[in-house]
Formats: sequence, C-alpha cells, structure tokens
Amino acid sequence: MARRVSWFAWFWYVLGALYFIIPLWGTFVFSLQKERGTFSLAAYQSAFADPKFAETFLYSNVMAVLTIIFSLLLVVPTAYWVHLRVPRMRPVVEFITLMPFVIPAIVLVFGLIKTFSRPLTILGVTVLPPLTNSSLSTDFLLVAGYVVLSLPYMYRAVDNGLRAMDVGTLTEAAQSLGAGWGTILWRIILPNLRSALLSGALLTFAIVVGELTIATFLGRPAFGPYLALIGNHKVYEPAALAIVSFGLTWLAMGIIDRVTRGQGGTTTGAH
Amino acid sequence: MARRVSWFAWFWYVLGALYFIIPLWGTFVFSLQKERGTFSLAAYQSAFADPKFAETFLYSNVMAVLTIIFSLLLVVPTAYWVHLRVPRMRPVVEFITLMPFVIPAIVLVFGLIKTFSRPLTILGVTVLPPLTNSSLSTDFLLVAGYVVLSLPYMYRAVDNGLRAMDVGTLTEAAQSLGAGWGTILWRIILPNLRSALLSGALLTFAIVVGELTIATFLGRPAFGPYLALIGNHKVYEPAALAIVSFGLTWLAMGIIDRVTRGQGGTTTGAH
Amino acid sequence: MAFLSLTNVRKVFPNAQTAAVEDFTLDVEKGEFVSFLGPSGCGKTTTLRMIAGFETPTAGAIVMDGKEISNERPNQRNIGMVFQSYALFPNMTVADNIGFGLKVKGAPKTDIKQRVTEMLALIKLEQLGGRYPYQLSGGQQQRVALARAIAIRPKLLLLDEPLSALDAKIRVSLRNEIRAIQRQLGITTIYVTHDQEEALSLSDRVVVMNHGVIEQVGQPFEIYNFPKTAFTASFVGTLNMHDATVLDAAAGEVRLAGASIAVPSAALGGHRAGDTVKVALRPELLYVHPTGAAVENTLTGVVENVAFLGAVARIHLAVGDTTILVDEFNNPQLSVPAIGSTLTTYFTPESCMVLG
Amino acid sequence: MAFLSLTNVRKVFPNAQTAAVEDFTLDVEKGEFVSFLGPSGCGKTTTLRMIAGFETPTAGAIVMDGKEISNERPNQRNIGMVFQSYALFPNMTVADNIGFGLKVKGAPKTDIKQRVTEMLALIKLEQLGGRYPYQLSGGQQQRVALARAIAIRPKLLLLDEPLSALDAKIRVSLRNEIRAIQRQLGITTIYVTHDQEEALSLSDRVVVMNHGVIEQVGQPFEIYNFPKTAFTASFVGTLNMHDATVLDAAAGEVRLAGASIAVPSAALGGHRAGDTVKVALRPELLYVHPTGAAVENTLTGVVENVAFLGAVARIHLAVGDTTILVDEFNNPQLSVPAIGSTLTTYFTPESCMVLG
Repeated sequence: MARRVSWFAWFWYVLGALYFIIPLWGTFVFSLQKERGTFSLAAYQSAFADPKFAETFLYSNVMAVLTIIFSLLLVVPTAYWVHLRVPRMRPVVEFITLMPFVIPAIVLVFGLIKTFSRPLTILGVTVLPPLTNSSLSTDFLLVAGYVVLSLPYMYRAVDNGLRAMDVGTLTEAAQSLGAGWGTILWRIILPNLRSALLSGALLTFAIVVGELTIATFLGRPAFGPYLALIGNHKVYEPAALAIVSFGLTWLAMGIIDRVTRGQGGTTTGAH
Repeated sequence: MARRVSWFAWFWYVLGALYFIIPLWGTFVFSLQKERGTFSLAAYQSAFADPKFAETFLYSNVMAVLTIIFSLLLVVPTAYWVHLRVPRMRPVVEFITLMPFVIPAIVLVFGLIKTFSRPLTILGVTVLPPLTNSSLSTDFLLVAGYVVLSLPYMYRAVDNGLRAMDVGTLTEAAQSLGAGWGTILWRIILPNLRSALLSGALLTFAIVVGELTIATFLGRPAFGPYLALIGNHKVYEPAALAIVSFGLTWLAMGIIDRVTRGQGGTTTGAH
Repeated sequence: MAFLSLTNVRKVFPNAQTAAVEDFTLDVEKGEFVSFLGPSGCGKTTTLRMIAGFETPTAGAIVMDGKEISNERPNQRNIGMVFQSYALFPNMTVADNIGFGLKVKGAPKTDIKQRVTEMLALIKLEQLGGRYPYQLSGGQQQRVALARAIAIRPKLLLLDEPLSALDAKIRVSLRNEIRAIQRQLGITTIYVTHDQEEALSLSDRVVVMNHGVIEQVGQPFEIYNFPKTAFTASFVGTLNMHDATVLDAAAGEVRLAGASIAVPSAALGGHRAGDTVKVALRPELLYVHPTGAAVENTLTGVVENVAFLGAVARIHLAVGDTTILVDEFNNPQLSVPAIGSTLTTYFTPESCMVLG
Repeated sequence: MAFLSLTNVRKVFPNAQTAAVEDFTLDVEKGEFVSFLGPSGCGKTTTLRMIAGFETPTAGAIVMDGKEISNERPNQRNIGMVFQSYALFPNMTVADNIGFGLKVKGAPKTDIKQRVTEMLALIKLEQLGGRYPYQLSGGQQQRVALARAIAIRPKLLLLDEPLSALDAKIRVSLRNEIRAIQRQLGITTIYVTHDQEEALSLSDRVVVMNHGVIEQVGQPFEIYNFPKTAFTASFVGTLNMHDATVLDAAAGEVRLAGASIAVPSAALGGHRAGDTVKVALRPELLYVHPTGAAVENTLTGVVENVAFLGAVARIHLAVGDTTILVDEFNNPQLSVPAIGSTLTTYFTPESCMVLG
C-alpha cells in the first residue's frame, strides 16, 4: 500500500518544495549580484558594515527577550488553568489568542497610541500617566504590543505541550502527594513543557526581530524598520539580509528538532 | 478546591480582559468623536460613503475566497498524509507552515517580485512568462503570497481536526469496506473536518482582508492598503473601520462557536 | 469508631439531571481492604474522588481518623492515590517519582533515599531506580505508582481501576502483589473496579454500587452466594436467572422451565400460588446427572454449545425455550457432552436463590 | 485445500532489530473460528494486519480461497475488519455506517436498505438505526462495527481485540453474541486477543504466539490440558509450575517440594535420576485431602491465603518454600480452611505435566 500512495506523496513534496524554494533561490541569486557580471558577497559585506545594523539588531533582541518573559508569565498559567478547569473553553481561548491576526497590527498600534498617549483615568482618577512621553515607557508599550503579536505562537506551543501530557491526572497525583500549586507548576508542569516553551520562545524571537508596523508607529529604533528603510534605498542588501534571516530560522529549527528529539521518549511513551 | 483557585482564575480573567478591552475601548470612544463635543456615528458614515471602500473591500473578498480554495487544496491532503503515514514528521511540517512569520512578509514579496518579474527559466528553457505584467497574473502572485500567509492557520486548524479523530483506524476501516482514497477523503475525512475547515477559512478570510504589505508592493487595489491610506489622511475613520473589523471578527467567532457546539458530541464521544 | 466514615454522602454535578452518588453511608475499619464494584457510571469513582478531595460532596460528611475532611484540600489529607493511567511524572526518574511526596514535605535527603530504596525493594524493582517512566512496561509503571503513593506513609490508600490498562495475565499477578503489599503494611485501602473477579479475590468487603447507590455491602463469599438484589446477583458472577411460577409456597415448590422444582420454602414467604418469582442458580451448582441415579430437582434438555473456559467447561443446555448454563470443573479425562445430545442436570433446593 | 493459507510468513519492520512475525504457517478451514492468543508485542496483531492488507509481508505467501492476496490492496480483498476502538464513522448514523461498504460497491439503494435492516436485527439494535455513534454505549458501538463488517458479506472476518475497551461484564455477553452470530452465518473468522479465557471459550482452534513465532496450535481443550511448551502452559490458565528432581525415571518418581511424587513415567523419557524438570499442575486438579483416607501424591502445607474468585475459591498453600495453588468449586455451604491452618492436598499422577 505504501507504494500506491508514493506518487501522491511525491507530487505534494515537489509542489511544496517549489513553493518555498523558487522565491528563496531567486532572492539568494539576486543578493549575490551586487557586483555586475560576477557573483560575490559584496551585498552582505555592505549590509553588515552599517553600524545601524548592529544597533537596531541589539535593540530588537532585548525587546524580544522581554517579550518572551512577559508572554510566558501570561500564557503558561492561563493555558494550564484552561486545560485543568475549563477544557471546554479551549477553542474560545485559542480563538482569542488568534485575534492579533484578525485585528491588523496597524489598528492595534492605533489603539495603543490613542489610549496611552493621554493619562489613563478611571472614573476621573488618574491611574496611569501618559506612556508615550519617555522612551522607556514607550518601550513598555512596544513590548505590550509584541506580547499580543506573539500570543498565537506562544499559546499554541504551550497548548500542544500540555496536550501531550495528562495535565489533570498529573496534577491530582501531585496534589495527593502533598504538593501545592506552586510546586506543581514549577516541578511538574514547566519541566514537561521544556521543548514546547523553547519552540514558542524561538518563534516569538523571530517575529519580534522582524516586526515592522508597531515599531515604526511607536518610533523606536528596531531592526524591522531598519530593514524596510534599507529596502527603500538599496537594492541588493535587503535580499542579503533576508537570506541571513532565513538562515537563522533554519538554525533555530535545527535546535528545536534536536531538543524535541532528546525528549522524544517522553511523549511517545504515552502510547 | 474549585474555590481555592478562583482568586487565581479571576486575576487572569481580569488581566486578560483589560489587556484586550482597554485599547479597544479607547479606539471605540475615539471613533465616536468626529463631531467635536458630542458622540456620533459620523466617522462611520464618512468611512462607508467613500466608493473606494466598497471597491477595495469587494476585491479583497474575492482574493480571500480564492486563497481559501487554493490553501484547502494544498493543506488538507498534505496534513492527512502526514497524519497517516509520517506522524513523526508532524512537528517539522508544522514548523514549515510557520515560516511565513519568520520570513517577514516584506521579504516574501521581494522574493516573489524578483523571481516572477522575469521569465522563469529552468536550464535555459522558459517555463513561465513574467507574471507581473498583467493584473490577472499579478493577482495570481497575490493569491500565492496569501496562501503562504494563511498556511499556519489553515494547517493548524486542519491538524487539530485530524487529531480529534482517529485518522489511521478510520482510514483502515473504510479501506476494509472497499473504499479508495477519493472516497475516504470525500466521505470520511472532509465531513469530519467540517468545523475545523470553517474555522480555518474564517481566519484566512480575516487575514487576507486586512493584509497590507504584499498588496501594497504588488500594487493591487486591496482593502488593507486602502485602510492604511485612510490612516495617513484621516483621523477618526480608521478607528471606525477598526471597530467594524473587530465586530466582524466577533461575529465570525460566534458562528464558529455555534458550529463547533453542534458537533460537540462527535469529539466528546471519544471518551 | 471506624477509621473512615462516609455518612449520607451525596454528589450532584452542575447541570446534571440526577445525582452521581446518593445517600452513600459506609464505615471502613483500620487496615481493611474494601472494593467499590459496579458498572461504568455507577458512582464508584466519584465516591473515591470525594474521599481523595478531588470532588466536593454536595451533602454529607467524610470523617477520617476522627476528623471531618470534606473541606480539606487534597494535598492536606495525606491520602495516597493510584490512577488507572499510572500518572507518573515523565520528567523524573523512578526514584525521583517515588521520593517526590517526601521531598514536597521537606524530609531530609538521607531519609528520602532510604525510603526510596525500601520502596523499590517492596515492588521488586531495585535495579530500575534510575530509569524514566517511558522506559518501563505498563505493569512496572503501575508498581512504581503504587510505591510512590505508599512512600508518604498515607493514612489511606485509594486505587482507581489500577489494572484496567494492563493485559489479562499481568492483571492477575499484579493484583496478588497489591494484596500482599497491603497485607504486609496493614494500610487501609479502597479499591475501585468494574471487574467482579478482582473485587472478590482482593477484598475484605465489597461495596456493590449501581446508579449512584449502594446495592449491597458484604464479604466476597456473602456477596456471591447470598446476593440481596437481582442486580448484585447478576453483576457478580455468572448466573442462571429465570422466571418461575409458584406452585405451593408453603412446600417451596415452583414451576421452572416446565419442571416442578423444590426451593427453600422460607424464600417464598409472602408469595402465593400463581405468583411469578425470579429463581437464580449459579452454573457451578448444577451437576450433570449420573445415569440411573434418582435425585430431585432435575432439568433435562439438549446441549446447544460447550464453551471451554480453562478451569471450567460451560455447557449451554436448552431446556424448553430457556438456556441453562452448567459448569463442570476441567480435567484432562473430561468427556464433554456432544452438541445436540440430551443431558439431565440436577441441583439442591438450597442452591436456588429466589429474588423479587 | 484450506480456505486461508499462510505459508512461512515473515514481517520485519524497517529499522527493527528482530522480526515481528517469523515463519508463520497456518491453514484455516472455511467456517472455522481461529484465535491468535499471546501477550503484547507477540506479533498477533501484525499477522492479522497482513491478512487484512494493512501491512505487506516481508516474505511468505497468503492465499485466500485459492488466490494469492499478499499484493492486493486492502480495499480489494473483501475482508471485514472489527477494531478495538470501534472506528465507526462519526459523521454517519448507525444505518449509514452499516450501509457504507455496500454503498461504496455501488449496490442499489433498496438492497442497501434491506441489508441494513437485516443487520440491525442481527445485532438487536433495530431501534437505533438513526442514532449517531457518540449516542451509543461502547458495547453498542462495537456491535454496530461488527454489523458494518459483516454487511458486505466478506469472505473472512477479522477481529482485533474487539472487547478490550469494554467493561468485564459486557465483554462476556458480547463475546457470546459474536460467537452466536459467527455460528449462524458460518463466516470464517480470525480473532486476536491477549485474554486466554476469551480465546478458549470462543475458538474452534487457538494459535498461541510469543515473540513473533507460533508456540502451539490446537483446540482449546488441547491447549489447556496438553500444552507443548512452558510458555503455553503458563500463559493459558493458572498453573502451579515448580522445579522437581528426578528420583527414578523408569518408575516416574520425582521429588517436589520435599515430597516424593508419582508422575507419568512416559513423561520422564530421556531424563536420568538427579535431573531437574519442571512439573506443572492445574490448581483445579488438586483436591483437598479427605481426613483419614489414604491416597498417593499428597502435599501438606500451611494455608497462606484464600482468595474467593466467585465460582472458585483459591487456596494458597505454603509447602516448604513453594506456594501451591488449590482451587475448590464454590458452594454456599463451602467451609474454606482458616488462614494458618494445616492442609493436605492430593492429585493424580496423570494430572502432572512434565515440561522441559
């Protein structure tokens, strides 16, 4: 039977590969053509030479790490609680986490700016000063926006991780052995989510580093706007940076694969 | 025990709600303030009055429907095959479908334009004319880009749907009753994926209608660029359109909820 | 006073039409092994989960060791629990799993180590302390789960269908092991199962449940031989149960499958001639009639089928339009009757149970 | 010629160290009910899946009704299959599930309708044709799955642990139903199970498997009473199996648990005095010694435990440092020996099996 489906499998394999490889190959070849008539890495050298590159890249990395920390604090307890107490609500929560893609980023950033550029008052009492006045508080807004953007990936990753274990029974087993909520989260749930959290964090990282809209509108010196700026002024360098970013992705994918493989037995053991 | 966790539950409930509601509320209040000193729907009237609104909205809807059709044709057989024959590859395929968020849309569109604005040749033979010459072929590129963008949602939705049934055993049961691959896909797999497909399709729809980058760079008259354009020139109308788009989302969510509920027994029956 | 007392315990789940458990009252003595036996959805697991603290009773009291525990949190009750799905922590080794409860309680490291060694010896897995759960077979995992529950020296041990996920052969050997360990430690134990042989073979007392209420509480021998209700009689063990017509209540005479049968006359008290009663007979209490001998209470029929169950050969005998099961103990020289042949079976009046 | 023939069938999975099935040769007659019995991972399910066409044999031939089918696709073989997980199509009603196979084959609507009605009557679910699978109990779902497999009038019916997911009580009633339907239709059937009682009670012949190879093929009575290997003897039924030392091979005399025991001398052929052999005894062939009577082959020990299993009371008797199990048939007047009391048991030389 395996033989019978193989033409089918190959058809989709080839189609899928072409779908991803053709644009990538085009971009790569293009990035090597900065020097007319010959292939060279000149575009890469030029791209890395700009001090702005290192500066914006570093800034985005710091923002990415902050985003990961805050979204973990938000997502892990929520997803755990949903799994444990209201599993029927899972599709609803999942849908809510997908909202960032339904509300375009541009609308999200409008809402953030409109709301927090004035002092926030509840029933006439000021509970929060305007946040867009200093760069520190604007960074806070930026991270808040990024947390929303990263929600779908982070939630999905954690949700998948929780689904792979029997959350309810493990929790009850730990309770019957005298463990409280803190111990259960820290000693049982988190260790078993290790590879899921890593995968979510890596994805969040990649998204934040490349994000354009929110960073632009909040006027922060991030890598995304820098990439777009180069795209407007230069021809070959954006292609080079795209290839670099793609390379980093595959590196991350390799890491995830290794880590997941190391834990393979843990999940397959359930069968 | 339920009582003990309730403070915890409420804390996250309230935090999550604030997180989403504050920006939304701010945007909504703002959208009502077009006429100074009073709340009115003037911004909504003004936004709907523009004939460009209907035009771009219709165009984006057509593109969305095409995107849904093509991504279903790509995703359903692939995901089914992965579930059935190479379940160990699932994390890898899943990661591949997430790539659109790791390669920024701007890079994707660069690659598409760079590759397809010239005749595509393989070993010196032209297999495809340049696609950016006519608006029809550019629309084709646009849909191709959108299919990539929608992959994560579509794949996840289908993957979840497949996971909820025992794909392998159902397939073998159908085979032992004499069914071929076509019958199995059409009569067993698709009907049981109904709510998953609907959810994936609705999300794809929402994403395509709001998408900005690809449509802008390919120069097509879509709703996303129109929204951005209004955002640059007008003050209150974008807020109004954002609220409308949000309302449509909740409508879609309600529909999904109803449909999923109707089939609830099918999945819970497995316990 | 009893070590564990449940008094009028009731549980209604939100949005449920009927109570999952109704008016459950039971005293368990220290060191006793009690089983809750019944079909799926009879409330046995819900009752166990209320004792463990995972569900809160809607009404009633649960008192353990003289203290009301209904409102205590599960992690304060010091009750060990073993689950059907083992529920070992996948990120910990066997030794860490077993030591987890003591570590949570802040026991010194040397104490934990000593107790883990002790437990590994008890479950005969001395060599496997460093393994991870996924490296063990199902039976080994469940033994580790048992050791983990016992390691904390709980006041009470609860087992929720611990053998259901295992193969038939391992089920039998592990149940003997569980019973031996329980005897050795003298730990008060409650065991939930839907398998009547498991309940009968393990327990000091069996609680038979159906539709959320207790049908009967008693020793295995009592439950099996003197069931109080038709449900208990038919759920526990194999049974011939047929309608019979009372011929003479005072003389203990009924008509069953066309034959006049003697039953204990006391069992017919309150019935009159012409009444319909249910007469129940265990297949192993029916004997094949020795040719030529004259005995009372005989039924003659045609052999429909002979099923060989191992230690027992079960003869399906068609008497009129009812099928009577007759069990014979296996032996290698056994001559089973041919299908289609005529056979006479007899039984003592005392072995007849009259129900309803 | 046999209806179904497997000849030297072998299956090695990619990347596997050892063969899942090795040199499997078996002939099944038309209308026969054959069980594959063995522990998890013994290759029984793999063999079944090769017959169904879900796995391709690495070597060997599978011939059904005179035609080699090893390379036919599963949907061309016309073999009905019933799965452990029921595998009903959740989007179809019971009637549509049963009619699916005929619909796929393009049968006329009226024919399908008639056949579905017939099948619903066969499984006694006439009223439930319009229900969806999730509205049925597990036992009902499995009956629908059986009807669906039979509806296409398959040449062969395969059942893969069909009762494993069900409660003990339903398992027994459904297995009797399966056997009755199989008898009624005369359909050739292969049944995979890890439960020895199921295999013994259902089958015309049982194939005992272990580690991918056939240990023994035979009728249930034969498998149980005359096992050829130690594995078969211990896997099928409960067994006392202990090492004994040959005292006099010609006279059939061995030393077991400190006592001199007579066994069939033919069974000791090839052994010499001083050799160690395994002596196996079924618990139901050991009898409690009537006080004062003089019989041969007695063992005297201390009662360790008495487990009441329902129809049988099992006495654990400690003789020296070995534990001997003695089964007694239940009766309400049964007086079980007290734990700690001394008991003597006896058995006939013919009931001793000598293995290896």
